[in-house]
Amino acid sequence: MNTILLIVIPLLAAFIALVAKKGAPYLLLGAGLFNIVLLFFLDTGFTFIGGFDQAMTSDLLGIALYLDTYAKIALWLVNTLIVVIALLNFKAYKQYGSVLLLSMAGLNGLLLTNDLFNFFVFLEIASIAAYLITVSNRKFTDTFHYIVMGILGGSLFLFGVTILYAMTGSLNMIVIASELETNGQYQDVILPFIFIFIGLGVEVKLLPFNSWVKGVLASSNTFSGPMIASVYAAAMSFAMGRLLTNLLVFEGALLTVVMTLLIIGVVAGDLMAFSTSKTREILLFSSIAQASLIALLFVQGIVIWAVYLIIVNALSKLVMFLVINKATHAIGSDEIKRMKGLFVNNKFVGLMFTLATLSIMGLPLFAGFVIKLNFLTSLASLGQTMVLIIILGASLVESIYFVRLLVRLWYPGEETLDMKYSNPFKFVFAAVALILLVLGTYTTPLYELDDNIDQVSEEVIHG
Amino acid sequence: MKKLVGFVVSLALALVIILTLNESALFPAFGEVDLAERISSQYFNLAQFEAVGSANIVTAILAGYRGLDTLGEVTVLFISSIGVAFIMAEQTRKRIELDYKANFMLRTGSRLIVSLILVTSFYIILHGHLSPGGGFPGGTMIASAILLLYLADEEFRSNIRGFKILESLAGTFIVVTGLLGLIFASAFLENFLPSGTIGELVSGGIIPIIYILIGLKVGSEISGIIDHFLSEEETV
Amino acid sequence: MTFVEILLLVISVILLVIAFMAVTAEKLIHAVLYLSALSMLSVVAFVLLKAPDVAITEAVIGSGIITALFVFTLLSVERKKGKTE
Amino acid sequence: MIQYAGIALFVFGIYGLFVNRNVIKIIVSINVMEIGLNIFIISIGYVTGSSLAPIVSSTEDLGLVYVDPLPQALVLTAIVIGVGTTAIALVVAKMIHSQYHTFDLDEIEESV
Repeated sequence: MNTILLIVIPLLAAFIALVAKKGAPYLLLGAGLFNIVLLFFLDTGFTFIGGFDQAMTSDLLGIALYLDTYAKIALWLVNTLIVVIALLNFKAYKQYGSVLLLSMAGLNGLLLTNDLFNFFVFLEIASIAAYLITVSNRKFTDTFHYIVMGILGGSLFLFGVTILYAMTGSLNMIVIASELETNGQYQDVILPFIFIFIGLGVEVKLLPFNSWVKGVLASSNTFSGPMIASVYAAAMSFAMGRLLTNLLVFEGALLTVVMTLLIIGVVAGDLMAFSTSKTREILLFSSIAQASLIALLFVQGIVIWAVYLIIVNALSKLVMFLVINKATHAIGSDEIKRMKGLFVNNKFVGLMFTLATLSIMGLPLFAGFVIKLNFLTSLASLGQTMVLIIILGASLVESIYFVRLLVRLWYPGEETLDMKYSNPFKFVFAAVALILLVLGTYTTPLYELDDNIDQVSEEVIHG
Repeated sequence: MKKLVGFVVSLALALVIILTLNESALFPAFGEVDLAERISSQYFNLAQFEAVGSANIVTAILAGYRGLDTLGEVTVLFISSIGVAFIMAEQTRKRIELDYKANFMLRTGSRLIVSLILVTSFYIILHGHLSPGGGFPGGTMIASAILLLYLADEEFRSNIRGFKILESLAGTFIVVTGLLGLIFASAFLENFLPSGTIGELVSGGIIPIIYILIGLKVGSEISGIIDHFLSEEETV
Repeated sequence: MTFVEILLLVISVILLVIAFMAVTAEKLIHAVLYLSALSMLSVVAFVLLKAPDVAITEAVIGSGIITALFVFTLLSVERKKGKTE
Repeated sequence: MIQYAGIALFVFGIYGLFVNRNVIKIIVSINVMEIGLNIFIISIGYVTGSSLAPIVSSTEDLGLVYVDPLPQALVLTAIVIGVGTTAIALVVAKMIHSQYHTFDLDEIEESV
C-alpha cells in the first residue's frame, strides 16, 4: 500500500480504457472508489520514487511524494467530487471516462508531489484534461483562450522553477526552501517568486491572467461547470497553498504587491458579480473572488481556515453550478429574468440551493459563518485592519447580489417553469446541505486541526 | 507602428529580467556553473564510481532517477492524442486528397527511405542509454517514417486500431515495470534488474526497457495525431 | 572569445531577428516557415551548448512534427476554402 | 549571450501571444516562447571551457569537466509537453475555422 498507487492506478485504468472504450466510465468509478478507500490505509510521510531514499537533504536524487493531513484532506475532497460528478453525468457525458481518469491522476500527482518540475508536469496533465473537459461546452474560442492562458501560466511557472534551480542546485521544494533560508538574500528571490505566483495564478483564477474564467464558465454545462468551478478550483487552491506555506515567502515590497493584487481580485470579482444579470456569471465572478480570498489567507499564513474555506466553497459551488446549469439547459438561457420562480415547484432543490448560498454568505448556523468569523479574527489579530475592512465590504456586496438572486429565484415571474431535478441530483444537494449545517452547528471538529496540518517543512527543516 | 512600440516594450521587459538575474549573487553567470553545488554532481559520482545506470547521464536521469517525470510526460502525449481524436471525433474519417499526384519516383523512393528511417529510429531507441537520443526522438522518427508514407501515396491509411492497441500495451507495460519495482524492490520504478557494466548494450537495468516501451508508445501516439490531422470529415 | 562563443553570439542575433519576423509575419505560411527556421537554429544552439540529446529531439520534433502539424492545419483549411468557393 | 537571447525570445513570445489576433499566429508565438524557454533552461547548465556532453563513456575518465545533465532532461520533457499542447491547440484552431470560417478572433467576436 504505497502512496504512488493514488497516481498509478487511475493512469493504468486510463491506458486500459483506451482499448476497452465502453468500460471507461466503470474503470473511472472503480479507480475513484479505490483511491478514496486507499486513503484510509496510507500512512503519512515521504514516498521516494525509484528507491533513492536519501533523507530530504541536498543530495536527494529522485522525486519524493509527501502525504500529510493537508494532502489527505485535499485528496479526499478531489477524488470524492470527481466520482460524484461522474456519477451525476453518467449518461450524458459517458465518453469523458478516460479524460476524467487522467485528470484524477494529474490532480492527485499535483497534490502529492514535492518536486517543482514534477509539479509542472502534473499541472500540464491536469490542465490538458481541463481543456478537454471545457470542449463539452462546444465554445471553441473560449476553450482556445483557456488553452493559451494555461500554456502561458505553465511556461511562467517553469521559468521561475528554472531560476530557483540555478540558484539552489535542487528541484525539491523543501531543499530549495532550506537552501534559500541559509544563504539567500531576499532580493535575489523576488523574480522567481513573482513568476511562480503569476504562473500558478492562471489556473487558480487569480489576477492578472484570469480572463479565461468568464468564457469557460459562462457557457458551462452540468459536467464542465462543477468540474472547473469546484474540483479544479479546490485542487489548484490546495496546490497553491502547499507552495505558499512552504516555498514562497513574501516580504516587504513583494508582499504589498501580492496583497494588492489579491485584494483587487476579491473586490473586482464581487463587483462584477454584482453588476451582471446572468446567473452563471454571478457564480463564476463569486468563485474568482473566493479564489483570491483563499490565496490571501494562505499568504497571511492562516492555513487551516483557508483549507476549510476551500472545502465549503467547493461543496457550495458544486450545488449551485449543478442547479443553475441544469436550469439553463432546460430553459435555454441563464438570464435571471428567464429563471424567475425556478424554485416555485421544486421547493426541495430550492431549499438546498438557499442553504448553500447562505453558507457562502457566512450567515450563522452554517459552516461558512464559523470559517468567516475565524479567518476575520485571525486577520484582525495579524493587524491587517485595512484588509479586514475591504473584505467585510466585499462580503457585504456579495450578500446583496446573492439575496437578490435568491429573491428572484423564489418569487414566481410570468411564466411558470415546469423543470424537474432527478433524484441523484437531489440526493447530492441534500448531502452537501447536511454537511454545511452539521459543521455549522457542531463546530468542535473544526477546531481540532490547527495551522500545522501542513507539516512538510516542519518535518525537514526543523524536524 | 504599434508593432514597434510593443517590440520595444518587450525588449525593455527582457532587459529588466536580465539585469535582475545578473545582480543576484546566487544566480550563476552564463558558463560559470560549479557542478559540485548542484544535485547533478551526485549523478556523475554514481555513474563513475559505482558504475551504476546508463552511460548517457541524461537518459539515466530521465528513465532512472526521475522516472515519474517521464511517466507524466508520456501521459501528456497520451492525453493529447486522446484529445485530438476526441475533439475531431464527430466527423467520420476520410483522407485529405493532396493536390499533387505522387509520381513513380516518389512512391518507390519513399519506400526505400522509410526503411532507412525505421532502422535509424530503432537504433536510436535501443542505444538510448549509451549514445544521445532515446525513446522520444526514436519514437518521433517512427512517426515521421509513417508521415512519409502518408505523403507518398494517397490511399495509405495507417492501421489506427493497431496503433491504439500498441499504445495501450506499451503504456500498461511501463506502469507494470514500475509496479514490479514496487513489488521486487522497495519503491515504484526502482531498478530491480542487475545494472551490468556501464557502456555495454545490456546495462542500466530497467532503463533500456522503459526507453524502448516509451519509443513504441510515442511513435504510435504521434502517428495517431498525424492521421487525425491528415484526414477530414466525410461530409464535406 | 573562442570560436564557440562567437558562433553563439551570431546565432543569438539571428534567433532574435527570425523571432521578430515569425511573430510579426503577415501571411500564416510565412509565420510557420519562420518558426521552423527558428527551431532548426535552436538545434544548432543546443549542439554548441553541448546538449546532443536535446538537439536530436528538438530536430525531430521541433522542425519535423510541429511544422508538419502546422502545414497540415493550413492545408485542410485551404482545401475547405477551395471547396466552398 | 545565448542566455539573453533565450530570455528575449521568451518575453517576445509572450508579447506575440497578447498582440496577435490570429489563432495560428498565437500558436506560433506560443512555440516561439517555448523555444526561448528551452534555450534559457539549457543555458543555465552550460560550463565554459573544455566541458563535455554528459556521456560517461567509461569509468576511467573521472576528472573531466561535464555539462550539467539535469536541465537537458527537463528540456526533453518540456519539448514533448510543447508538442502535446500545440497539437491540442491546432485541433481547436481547426474546429474554430470549421465553425466560423476564419482564424481572426476580431472577426469572430463581431459575428457572434
